[in-house]
Amino acid sequence: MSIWLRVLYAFISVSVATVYGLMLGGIVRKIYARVHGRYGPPVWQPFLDIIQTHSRRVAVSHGNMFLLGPVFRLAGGLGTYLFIPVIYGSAVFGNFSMAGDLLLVMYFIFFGQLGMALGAGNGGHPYSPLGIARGLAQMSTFEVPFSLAVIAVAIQYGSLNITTIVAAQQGGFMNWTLFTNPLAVIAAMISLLGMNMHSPFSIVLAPQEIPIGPPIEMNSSFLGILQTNRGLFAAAKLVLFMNLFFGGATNLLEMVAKTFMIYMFSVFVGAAYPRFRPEQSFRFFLKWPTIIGVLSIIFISYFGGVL
Amino acid sequence: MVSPIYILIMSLAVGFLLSIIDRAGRKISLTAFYGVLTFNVVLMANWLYRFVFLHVPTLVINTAGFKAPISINLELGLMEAFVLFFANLSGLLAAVYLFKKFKETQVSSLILYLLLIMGANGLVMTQDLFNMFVFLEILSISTFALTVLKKSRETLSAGFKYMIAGGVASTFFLLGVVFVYYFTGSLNLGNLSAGSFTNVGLVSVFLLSIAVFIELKPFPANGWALDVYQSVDSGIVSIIAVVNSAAIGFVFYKIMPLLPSEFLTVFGIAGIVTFLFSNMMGLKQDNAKRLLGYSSIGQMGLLLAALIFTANVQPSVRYLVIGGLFLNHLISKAGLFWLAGIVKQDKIKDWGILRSRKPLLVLFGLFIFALSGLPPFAGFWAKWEFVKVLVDAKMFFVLTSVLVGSLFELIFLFRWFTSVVKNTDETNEQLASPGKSKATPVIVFGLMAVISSFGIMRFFYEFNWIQVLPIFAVLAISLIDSLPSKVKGFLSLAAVAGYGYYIYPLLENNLQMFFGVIFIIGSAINIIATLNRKNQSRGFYGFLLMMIFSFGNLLIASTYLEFFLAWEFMTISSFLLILRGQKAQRASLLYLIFSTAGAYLIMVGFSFAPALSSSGGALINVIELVNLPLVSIIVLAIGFMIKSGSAGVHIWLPEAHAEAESDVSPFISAILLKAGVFGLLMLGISYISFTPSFDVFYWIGWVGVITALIGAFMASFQEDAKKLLAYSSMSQVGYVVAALAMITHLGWVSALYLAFNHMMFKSALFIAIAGVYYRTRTRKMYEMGGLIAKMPLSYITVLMSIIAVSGVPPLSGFGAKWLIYTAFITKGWYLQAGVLFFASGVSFLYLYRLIHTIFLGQLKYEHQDIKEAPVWFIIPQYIFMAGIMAISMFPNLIIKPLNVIAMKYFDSSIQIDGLTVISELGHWNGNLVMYVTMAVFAIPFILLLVLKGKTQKVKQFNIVYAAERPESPQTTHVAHNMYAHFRKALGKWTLPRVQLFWDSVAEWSHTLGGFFRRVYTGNGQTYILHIVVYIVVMYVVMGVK
Amino acid sequence: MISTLILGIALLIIGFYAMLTQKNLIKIVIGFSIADTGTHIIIVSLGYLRGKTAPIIDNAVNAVNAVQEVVDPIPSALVLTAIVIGLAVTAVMLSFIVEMYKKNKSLSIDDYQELKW
Amino acid sequence: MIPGIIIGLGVIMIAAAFAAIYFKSLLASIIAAGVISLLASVIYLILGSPDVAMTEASIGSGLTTVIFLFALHRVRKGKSDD
Repeated sequence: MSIWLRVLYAFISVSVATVYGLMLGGIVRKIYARVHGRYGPPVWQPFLDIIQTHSRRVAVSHGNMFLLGPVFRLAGGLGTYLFIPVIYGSAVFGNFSMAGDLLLVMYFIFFGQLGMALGAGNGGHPYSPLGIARGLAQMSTFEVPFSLAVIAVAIQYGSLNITTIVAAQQGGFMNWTLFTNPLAVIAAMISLLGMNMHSPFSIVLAPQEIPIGPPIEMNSSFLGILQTNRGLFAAAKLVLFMNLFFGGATNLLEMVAKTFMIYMFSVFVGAAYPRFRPEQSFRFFLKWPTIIGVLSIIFISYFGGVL
Repeated sequence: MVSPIYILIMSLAVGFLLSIIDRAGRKISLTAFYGVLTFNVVLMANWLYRFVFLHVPTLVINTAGFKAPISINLELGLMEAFVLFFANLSGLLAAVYLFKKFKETQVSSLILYLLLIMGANGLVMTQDLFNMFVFLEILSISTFALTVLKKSRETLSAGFKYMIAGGVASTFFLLGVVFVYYFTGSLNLGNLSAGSFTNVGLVSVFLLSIAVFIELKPFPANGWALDVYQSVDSGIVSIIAVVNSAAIGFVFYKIMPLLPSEFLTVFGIAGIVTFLFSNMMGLKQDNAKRLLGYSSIGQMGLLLAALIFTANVQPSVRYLVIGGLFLNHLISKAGLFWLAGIVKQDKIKDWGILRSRKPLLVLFGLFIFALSGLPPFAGFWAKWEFVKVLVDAKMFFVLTSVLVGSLFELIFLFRWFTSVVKNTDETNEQLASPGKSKATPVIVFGLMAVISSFGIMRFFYEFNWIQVLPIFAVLAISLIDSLPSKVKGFLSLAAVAGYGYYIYPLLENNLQMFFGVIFIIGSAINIIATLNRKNQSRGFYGFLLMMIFSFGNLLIASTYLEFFLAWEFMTISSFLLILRGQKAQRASLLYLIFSTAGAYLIMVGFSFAPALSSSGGALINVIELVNLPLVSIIVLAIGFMIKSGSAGVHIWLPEAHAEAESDVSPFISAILLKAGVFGLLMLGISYISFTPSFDVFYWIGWVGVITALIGAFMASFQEDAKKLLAYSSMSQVGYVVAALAMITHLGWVSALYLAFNHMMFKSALFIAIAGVYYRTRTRKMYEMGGLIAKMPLSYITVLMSIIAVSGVPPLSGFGAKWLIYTAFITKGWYLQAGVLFFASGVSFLYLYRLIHTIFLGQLKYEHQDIKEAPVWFIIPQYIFMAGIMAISMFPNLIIKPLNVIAMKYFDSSIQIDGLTVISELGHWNGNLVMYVTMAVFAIPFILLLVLKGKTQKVKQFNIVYAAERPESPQTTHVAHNMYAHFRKALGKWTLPRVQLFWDSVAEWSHTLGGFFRRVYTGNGQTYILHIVVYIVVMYVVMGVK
Repeated sequence: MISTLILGIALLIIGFYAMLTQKNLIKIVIGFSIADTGTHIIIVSLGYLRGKTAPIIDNAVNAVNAVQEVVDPIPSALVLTAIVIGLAVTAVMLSFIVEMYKKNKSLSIDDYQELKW
Repeated sequence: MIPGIIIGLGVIMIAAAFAAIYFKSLLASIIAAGVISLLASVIYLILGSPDVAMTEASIGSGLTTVIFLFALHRVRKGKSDD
């Protein structure tokens, strides 16, 4: 495959994912509103927001790193997405998965977070490092059950190659990791709640105490880029979960359906639960999901996954 | 040749004459006095020469023209000549030391002194038991009388206690002599042997030996001796500690053949107990001379034990052990007592005054080092051989006591040393000039310490010059120490280059080569940062070179001893480098204690190891063929893990890294820790071929993993930038240890990759922080902030480095993570991998903290005008950055060679397909990742530049802050206790338990020492009671009928 | 002779007992002197015993001394030396006591324990 | 006969020893100690060592006692200085 074709495919893939991810964001707002008994904004509100922020004439900057923060963030989202094969067997949505395996994706997730943290830090606002400190701490804890789940998956399929993992789950839903290794999936899904920073793990953004957390100083185009990334990055994570635990997708429709369901899971949990304090959420992740993750490894390595 | 009997005759004759010729003037009598002492030394030197080099047979002198049983006969052999030469030399030098006193006191002191020396000579040479008693009494009485050379209340009471104790002991000795005669009809040692005594007759040798033993001050029947050591004039006390002890010790050596082996074992154990307890009690001591007393008593106990337990080994080893211990004790103890007389400060904490006389300080250090048994001094070799003997004989109780006792001794000696070097809370008092007569003996013994150590290295071990090079480096640099520091810096750089050039052909194995790159090239780059030093930095480059050369010598060491020697040199030099830090007293002491404990373990481990095959070559190459026993592996592993800062034994690490000078820290963190890794790898190589039943490395793997996690946690909670980096090093090396513990191909590739990567980014980080510290003069991160605007170059280094640490693609750190997780999962160490993931997550916390609190956030007012770090700090940083970029872009640059290194020991588990590395589990194309990352970074960047329109740069406090203007950068900078919530969540898990554990160990040892020393009530009668009870107990223990 | 041997041992023990229990420095020295006398008696009586009994030695080693019928002269010689030495030690001890008394005006050993631990 | 004398002497000597210990007066103690030495010299004579006996009588009993008395005198003098 020529490199240009590959780049073109990547462009298509990214565009689809971004649009999809932003739509999901809109839908979430709508759902929250309805749960709260409001009418809510239209589902395309995120697009309007992005356009609005980009059209600001003056961008306020706090320094070079501040400027690079959103760039890092979006690059992180893009990179994460681009190293995941989105649709099994599809050349268009295969992305650059030949560059690395699951470990690469997992660590690329940090790329954007670290960059954003740096940019926000340069903003000089005390709320941003406060939010980042919470976010990083929370990340380090929800990564534990997630990584245990990943290890369990790697043991189960004998591979860290996402395409291989998806391939192994083909041929009926009973082959999905969800059913062959449910403990790992439970652990991973709980950590997804933390990853998506929905309630009860939304303290990082903490809309009440520290208005919007890390991005507080971000404005105009900077904010616009962050908003774009929010859609893309959400999509990337969902696709990753779909691939690892829900059999992947062989076409776009299946992908949309599955990722939507995964997303709705965290949305519903988020809508139903009040927020944890930081230390509560850290402790939570290190307790039950971690135990479940360890159990999943024990089961998969000693009993071959049969419960 | 002049017969040694003239020593006795001359001393006696001149002694009697002195009272007469003194009337003609003190000058004449002093001339005669020193003449005799010099005569003794020269005579013995001559005899010693004849015995050593001409192999003259043992000389037997019959008095009164009759042979042995009728007359008294004397014997002078190699051992006698050796002991007497040094005893007489000490006698002469102590007399020189006392010159001023001797000029003023009554002539009787001179006479007594001569009698004392004569008594010692007679004791060593005589073969007749009763004669021995007489000489013993002459020695004792003259010593008693000399103790009151300084007539103070303390001296008198100590002397009185000494006398009654000595009286009791000599009563028993006399009884013993008579009983020996009663049972055997002979008093001549030549006619007696252990077989001469039937069951009933044993009581005679018991009395004889116990009396001598009491004179040698066994614990706890030795309170009297301590009082003497504490109170009596330094010149005389040096004689008591050295000459008397040597002579009486030799008596014990001579009567040893009469004793049944059960007696000897009990005595040996009593000696060891004395060694252990004296040193333990020394921990609580704050009076300098009493401390030396504890040490003396301990040393004599050790010497006795060595005498007894080496009885069956080959003579050359025995000579080395006994001679080494003896010489070491003699030189350093006399030297220290003399220094005590010069310093004239009772309390250890007041000895800081020594700093005003640099040469004396150096000598003080020399003696402390020698006394602690550190190389190259005689005690080191003795200990090394002794440990081997004990291990071979399976005397593990003795072995443990020797090592624990030595450690205690080292602790109190170096607490003293570091407080002398570092203690700052005192006046600028100047130490008065000691005068020639007092300084000369100290200098002579200082030189002797050095010469004797080179003698041992030359004659007993025949070392290659390269093994001794670290010492020569110190000596060489000390010669040119007055040059400006930059010149020395460049010279050192050249020396390291030359050294590298020299050892390059010796690195036959790729693994050696790899560590050569880390040790030598890494060091060389780090030296650049030291070029920023402005002052003369006296002593710095010498020890730096010593350390670097020792690193290299570790690689090419071909025997256990060479390896251990290099290891110890490395420890010493790094200790001295750390000690240079402003507040490094505690840190360096902690470092030395842990390192020495580790070194002892390594020594024991090597003693357990089977002999190497004679094929030669570096240890790391021949160790493959060595079947290390399990205990050896365990002990060695712990020793190496102490150096690599593994959890549980890591507490030295943060302190040492933080308190060392800021351009020393990179060496310690980035390079020194790798020495431990190198050691572990060496073990691993042996382990591959001879896996023992118990999987040691499985547990080492766990320790590594836990280390990684604890290090990351601790790093997150630090306020001190260098401590943060230190804990980060601990964590990172934990990864390395865990990886190499897998003993798989991929494990080793990842371990080496991590080690290399760590060397680069940690050097860069420490140098960057050194630059920040240089400008801001603070290490507390919350006192900084917003430095990105002032120090952008340093910022970029830190940014790149933390990306490399964290493992975020595309930089080299990700390669490490990819390799290690793949290795773990392939190995089947799943839970370990889970813990590592956690550690890796936590590492983001401290990394962000590091960069944010220093470089981001709000700039402090006092830092408005600071500049970028000096160029000497920037250059090495960017060399390392270039390295990191290179292996990030082209991971094959390093993966391929590492793959080859590991393939020497394992089948390869990875394929390299072009630029993609393929493992059993997955794949990684670092090159492509880099390009994709660049692209995905460039696109939003360009997008942003296009979209953002006009940018307005705002001033410092122009932020969205609820309509308030923040008042000061301090209140707006989130830095202090940044992860309070995290700490709260983890609760008691973040308690420094290890620290608490070691604190309580220290407290317990001190409490125990404090408890046991209560036996020394100061009451003379209690001391007699101790002696009597001791004798009774020994009588029962030995089962004498 | 056994009875003198016992006497010597008794004096030795009494002497040590005095050294251990008496607080007065001079009495301690008296105790030492008594013990010393006891030692001397032991030595002489051992020599006396040896003179009357067969030597307990193997002939090969000590053929020279084998023929002895009278009291062994060697212990006597030893005692002579020991007596002189004992005197010297006693004298030094007493001179210490005199000096100590000058400094401290006390003859009790309990007043001389400032050096300890 | 000889054992009888020895036992008699021995009893006296041991009594003197205890006396030396328990006499309140130092002077009396010193004299008692001298008596022990004196009697010891008698025992040496009985045991066939006249040379030892002479030495003991002169040095052990005589000279030693003198030294003791001298020391006592010095100490007494010191005491009166107060």
